[in-house]
Amino acid sequence: MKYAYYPGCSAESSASAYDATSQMVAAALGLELEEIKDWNCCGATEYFSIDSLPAYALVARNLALAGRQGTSEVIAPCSACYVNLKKVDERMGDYPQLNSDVNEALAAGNLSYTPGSVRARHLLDVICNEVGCDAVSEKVVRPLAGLTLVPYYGCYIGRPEGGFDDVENPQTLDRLLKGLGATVPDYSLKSSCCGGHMTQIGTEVALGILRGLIDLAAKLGADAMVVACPMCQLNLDVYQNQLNSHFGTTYRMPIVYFTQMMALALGMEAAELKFEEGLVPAGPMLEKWQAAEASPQPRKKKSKKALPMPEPLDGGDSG
Amino acid sequence: MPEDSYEPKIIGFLCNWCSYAGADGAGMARRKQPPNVKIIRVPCSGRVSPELVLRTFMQGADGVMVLGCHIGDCHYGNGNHRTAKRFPVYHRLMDYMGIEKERLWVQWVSASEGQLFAEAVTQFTERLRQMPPMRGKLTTVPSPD
Amino acid sequence: MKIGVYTCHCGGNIAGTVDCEAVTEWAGRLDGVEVSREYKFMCSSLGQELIEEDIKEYGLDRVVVASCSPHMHEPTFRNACQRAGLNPYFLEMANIREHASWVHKDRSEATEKAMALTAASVARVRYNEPLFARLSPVNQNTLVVGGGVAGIQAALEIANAGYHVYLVEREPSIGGHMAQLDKTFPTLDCSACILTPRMFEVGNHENITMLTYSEVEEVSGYIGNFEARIRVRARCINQELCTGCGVCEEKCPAKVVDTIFEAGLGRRKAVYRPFPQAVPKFPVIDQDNCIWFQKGKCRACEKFCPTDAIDFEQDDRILEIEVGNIIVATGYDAFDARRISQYGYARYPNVFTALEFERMTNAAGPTEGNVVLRDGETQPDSIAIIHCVGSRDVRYREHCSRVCCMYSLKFAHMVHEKLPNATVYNFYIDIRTPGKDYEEFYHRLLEEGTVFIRGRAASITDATLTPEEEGKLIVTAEDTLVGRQRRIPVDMAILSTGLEPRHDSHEVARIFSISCSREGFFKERHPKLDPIATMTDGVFIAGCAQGPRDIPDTVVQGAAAAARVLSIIGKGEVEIEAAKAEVNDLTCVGCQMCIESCPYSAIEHLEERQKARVIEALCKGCGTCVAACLSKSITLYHFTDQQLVAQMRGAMDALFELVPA
Amino acid sequence: MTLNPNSVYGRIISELHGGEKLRSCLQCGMCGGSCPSGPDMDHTPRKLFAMIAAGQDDEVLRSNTFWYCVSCYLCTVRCPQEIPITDIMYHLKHQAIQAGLYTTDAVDFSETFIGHVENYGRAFEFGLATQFYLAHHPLGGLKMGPMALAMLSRGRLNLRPTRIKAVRQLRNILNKAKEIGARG
Ligand SMILES: Cc1cc2nc3c(=O)[nH]c(=O)nc-3n(C[C@H](O)[C@H](O)[C@H](O)COP(=O)(O)OP(=O)(O)OC[C@H]3O[C@@H](n4cnc5c(N)ncnc54)[C@H](O)[C@@H]3O)c2cc1C
Ligand SMILES: Cc1cc2nc3c(=O)[nH]c(=O)nc-3n(C[C@H](O)[C@H](O)[C@H](O)COP(=O)(O)OP(=O)(O)OC[C@H]3O[C@@H](n4cnc5c(N)ncnc54)[C@H](O)[C@@H]3O)c2cc1C
Ligand code: SF4
Ligand code: SF4
Ligand code: SF4
Ligand code: SF4
Ligand code: SF4
Ligand code: SF4
Ligand code: SF4
Ligand code: SF4
Repeated sequence: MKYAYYPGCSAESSASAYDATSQMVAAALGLELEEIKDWNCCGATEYFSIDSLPAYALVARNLALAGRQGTSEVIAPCSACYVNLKKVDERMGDYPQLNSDVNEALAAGNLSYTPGSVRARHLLDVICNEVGCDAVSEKVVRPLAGLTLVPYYGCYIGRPEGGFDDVENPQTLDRLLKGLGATVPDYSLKSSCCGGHMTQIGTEVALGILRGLIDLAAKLGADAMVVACPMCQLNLDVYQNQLNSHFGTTYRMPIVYFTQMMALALGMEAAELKFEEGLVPAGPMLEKWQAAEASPQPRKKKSKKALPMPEPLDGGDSG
Repeated sequence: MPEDSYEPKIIGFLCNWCSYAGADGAGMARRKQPPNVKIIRVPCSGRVSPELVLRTFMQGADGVMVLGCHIGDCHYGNGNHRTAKRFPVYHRLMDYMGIEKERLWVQWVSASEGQLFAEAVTQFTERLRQMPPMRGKLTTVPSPD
Repeated sequence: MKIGVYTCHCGGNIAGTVDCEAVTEWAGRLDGVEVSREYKFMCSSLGQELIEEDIKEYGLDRVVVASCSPHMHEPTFRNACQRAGLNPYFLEMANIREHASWVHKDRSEATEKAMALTAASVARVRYNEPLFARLSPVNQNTLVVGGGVAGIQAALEIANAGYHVYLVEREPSIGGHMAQLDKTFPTLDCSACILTPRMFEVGNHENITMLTYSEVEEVSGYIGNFEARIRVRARCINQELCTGCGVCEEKCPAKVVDTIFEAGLGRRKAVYRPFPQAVPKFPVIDQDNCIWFQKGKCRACEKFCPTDAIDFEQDDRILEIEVGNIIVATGYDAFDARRISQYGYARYPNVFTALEFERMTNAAGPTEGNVVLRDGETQPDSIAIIHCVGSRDVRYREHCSRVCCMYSLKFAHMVHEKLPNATVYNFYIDIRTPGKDYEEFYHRLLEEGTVFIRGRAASITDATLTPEEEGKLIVTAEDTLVGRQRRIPVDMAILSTGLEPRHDSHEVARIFSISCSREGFFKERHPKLDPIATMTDGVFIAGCAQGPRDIPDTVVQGAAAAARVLSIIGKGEVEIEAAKAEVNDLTCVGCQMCIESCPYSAIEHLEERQKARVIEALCKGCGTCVAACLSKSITLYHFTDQQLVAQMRGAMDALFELVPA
Repeated sequence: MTLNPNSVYGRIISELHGGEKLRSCLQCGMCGGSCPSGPDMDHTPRKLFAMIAAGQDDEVLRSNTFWYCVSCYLCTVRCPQEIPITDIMYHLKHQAIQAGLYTTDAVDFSETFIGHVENYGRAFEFGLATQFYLAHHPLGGLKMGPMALAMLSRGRLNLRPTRIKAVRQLRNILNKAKEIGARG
């Protein structure tokens, strides 16, 4: 299937590793991505605070362009872009007045957009639900055995109006990473917020949030945290030093994109996956992986007295 | 008469068990609605023959509502299945008589859906306000006696 | 034709919005109207007498009451007519309250609508014909569906009055949720101690046929004369031989988690009785988990049974019974806590549901009454009880479940009693204690030192921030009385899950021809004045099947439903609606379209005469056949074409007069 | 209850899609308990809604609550009344700017950001960092220095903004949208 591709502004600078590996992985899985021609910034979270109608129009321009390219689905690897695209499309469908206002604005640029005609998809969604985690794991040539990877989804997957996974306890990235051969602990902060733009306007608040996230991952023995959003990567990675000096901690937690880890498992060369872009070096994690041999997990013994544990809802395999 | 002061005249045939009780529910919950729909109680939406609908239009009604229980919830088992099957007949007859099919509103409204009922009345009235009045379009039929 | 029209004020309910004087005056000018009066409360005895006197004095032959919904007072005014010697079907009601005064603000709009509705009824009533309700004898047996405390109460009331009851219960034992509970609020008496004697009485009552492990599959007929088909599932136990010794259960090697009675906290065998006091005492073999049925090996139970009562060959039985009345008391389901994933149920071992905790505190339960963590050993030092799980939330259940505040208080008390040093936090939005001695119970908990935090718990996680939090579950919430976020580390969390309709309530409703309200609980005939009856005569509802309630209220409803049934049995006969269909022999062409359309197969085809004929006893008066017959050969009495067309024309003519276009 | 249409409450209800749902706030505290910025807000979202209902408009608009909102939508997905809380936060920022009652420089951050978008069609992280930090946090900016250098050295900051081709078209659209927004 052919998809429109919306890289998002960070693809050009802070998250070029994500952009590059997204395209590599997509190609390996046979996903055809066609970048939206002359796309513009989605406004991140900033535009909606100042003026909402231009914010809607800004995003709608991208949807209109995608529609003009003849695609009915647009893939965004950035969660914030994904949420904005999805939200604008859905709100325009829900509120006729908004729809006509936005289209009036678009008309000033000779564009128009029919709500519902271009569906926003997160790259993770397409990989796990269209390609399928099983299909991905069949393609694995160098399993990530020996690595403990903590899946960190960030807050935007499934918000605001519910998306492709459970809002509070998503499973897609867990399944994907397990399929790649990694050990994946149940990371209970997986869908907590990374602090967003707080790092820039209220640094202390943000550092506190980030510390909690990295701390739990470290306790779970993570070799790296795996993210699906440039904002999460930026906050956790770039601010880790500052956080250490602020709290007197010594975290060295690599923050990597799930596409980087997929590319590794699919057999691509680590050197080509831009791991060096991370401020916290991923080297130790990569070395550990290369040295590791798949060893079976020790099973905890349950006491005889233990009470039965309820089954998770849809047969999910958390815990 | 200017368009905006025209108030459509609507007759609603409501099944006794679900929709009529739903309309009562709207009353108990004081769900405000336009006054245009006048309700006639029938035992089941299946009782509403195409003829009855046509005669109502002939009488000058601008719209007709036929409301019954949800499929599967019919007090009489499946009387409303027949109602559902009858839509095409209604519509064909209306078409034949030159009545726009937008003037017939068929919906399932249960006894607990007072709000749904009030919304249906509001929407249907609004829709008919956008259409010209019916009176005079058809000739009246002789009185029943 | 002399028609009397009576416009009711209903105090200010109608007169507040409708100009009743104008309606009365207008109605007085309608064709055929002899008297037109208004009155403050038509349903009062004075109001009814007004009609009766006018019928006698003016020789009225038709009556129109413009007041509330006929669902409310049609019987009242029909009776008034009858008392004055007028056939009750000469009455029409115009619903100017529910359909006019209550749904409009504008006085002139509401008044015009009231006039049109009244005119419609006046036009129709001219064509009303005298009808005579058929009297039908009442079968004295009653079917009670659901053996929870509601069904038990209803069954005993009726059986004790000397009439036969079939009590159908889906599970292997009666008792319902109450049998699972430990203590009951606010008096804290032991649930089993008060329920077991009742269950025993049911099991041994000469007037009760108890059908457990059974379900009603189909019901037909009408009040006084229902037929029900019941599937009695195979227990694989010969009840004639079984003594209930329990040896089979002891020897059975197949163990499974019991998600029904033990709420998932305990295990049971493949052959089992849900609990020791089960009624009946016979076990059942759960074929899905029995090794013999699944793998063709084992038969240990059979080998050890001292009386040879095991019978693997047993089949389901189908039982057809005839009853006069039905009481549906199928109870509730507890909300599935896994649906709210931020509370971590089924993710963190030490998050429990309310029913799990009931089983845990129960001395007969899996932990023998010890309050312990999921490891089965460690006693918690701190416990959070989270109110409103699944309730008061438009994304799950909008309603308040009514009992969970009280049982949450009860849980807090149980912990104080069993673990005096433990700290208990209750996270609540509002504490709802509307019941006799309930607020007093709340006070008692305040004195016992329960910590109450006003704020809906936001989440439960294992993500800790400080050394003190290490290894604990962290409940986060806004303490709304302080206006700040709090993180409370606890060892155990209990989710006070709400009460929701049975997952199959819609299917059950269909079987009994009743309906569900928006939430899915069964819908009563009137929320205040008839909460026991349904729109289907002869079918009653009781207990949590109608909505969340506690045991005292459930018992009251069970008894009330029984009283309604007994009054019908006592009368011996019921009036059957006179609205029936009839085929006109002269015009029927024998095309059989009607036969196909009738939902009750109430029309037969007379081969020799090539005519259709309605079987009166089967016809329920839905009128579907009328609409199906192209030669207009079927008349449905009380809803004839003539009557409906006249009503429609009455409304239209009035409209053109009132609001000319 | 009829609301003063010019009050904070009235404006949320009339101007914001779904804003009328604020009327059904239960004051349950789910939002306040969930918010990642909650500990640092001067009022929790719930408290703010109570203040809005009580008509304490000035205090509401001076609050830092919505400036500390990181738009994570957690409150929105958890609110038992489906109140669009995050959107309300956006709207409060909007109202505070209009009333000139804001206390943080987050506004400038947003405005700098938007300025870039309007000029180039793309966000410009390096420009944002320099313009914003130099103007508001000369010291904070210094602390950022090594970080920015580290990012630069890894090719993660562009020194020049990318400009889309159809900047004029974009501006026409945005200007039109502003015009429509202003006519209400
Ligand atoms: C955790 C908890 C604690 C509580 N504590 C208290 C307390 O302390 N005090 C108090 O007053 N109340 C308490 N309650 C409330 C109490 O449980 C109910 O009021 C009471 O059990 C309702 O009884 P019922 O007969 O209506 O329904 P149920 O107990 O649910 O019984 C219904 C019965 O019908 C059967 N059934 C269901 N469907 C069918 C079918 N289709 N065919 C045949 N049979 C069927 C079921 O198997 C069940 O046996 C508590 C509730 C909970 C959840
Ligand atoms: C302000 C208010 C508003 C309410 N609103 C609602 C509402 O909206 N919805 C709702 O469901 N409930 C409402 N209620 C509750 C409702 O009033 C009661 O539930 C209901 O009236 C109780 O009826 P009852 O027959 O038990 O008692 P009562 O209505 O008190 O009737 C008792 C009767 O017994 C008579 N009586 C007393 N002693 C003797 C004696 N020794 N000998 C002979 N006769 C005697 C009295 O004169 C009286 O007629 C409201 C209550 C109040 C106070
Ligand atoms: S007859 Fe109906 S409308 Fe009139 S007073 Fe009685 S309840 Fe009210
Ligand atoms: S089946 Fe046999 S062993 Fe089991 S309880 Fe009955 S008599 Fe005892
Ligand atoms: S045959 Fe089945 S029920 Fe009997 S003992 Fe074996 S497993 Fe248990
Ligand atoms: S009874 Fe209490 S805990 Fe239960 S839903 Fe109502 S308020 Fe919540
Ligand atoms: S449909 Fe009418 S004409 Fe045909 S058999 Fe039935 S009654 Fe007779
Ligand atoms: S009215 Fe007609 S269709 Fe309905 S039950 Fe009677 S015979 Fe059957
Ligand atoms: S979560 Fe929703 S209902 Fe609860 S306090 Fe916040 S806004 Fe109000
Ligand atoms: S969206 Fe804003 S207010 Fe809501 S929880 Fe996130 S940060 Fe807090």
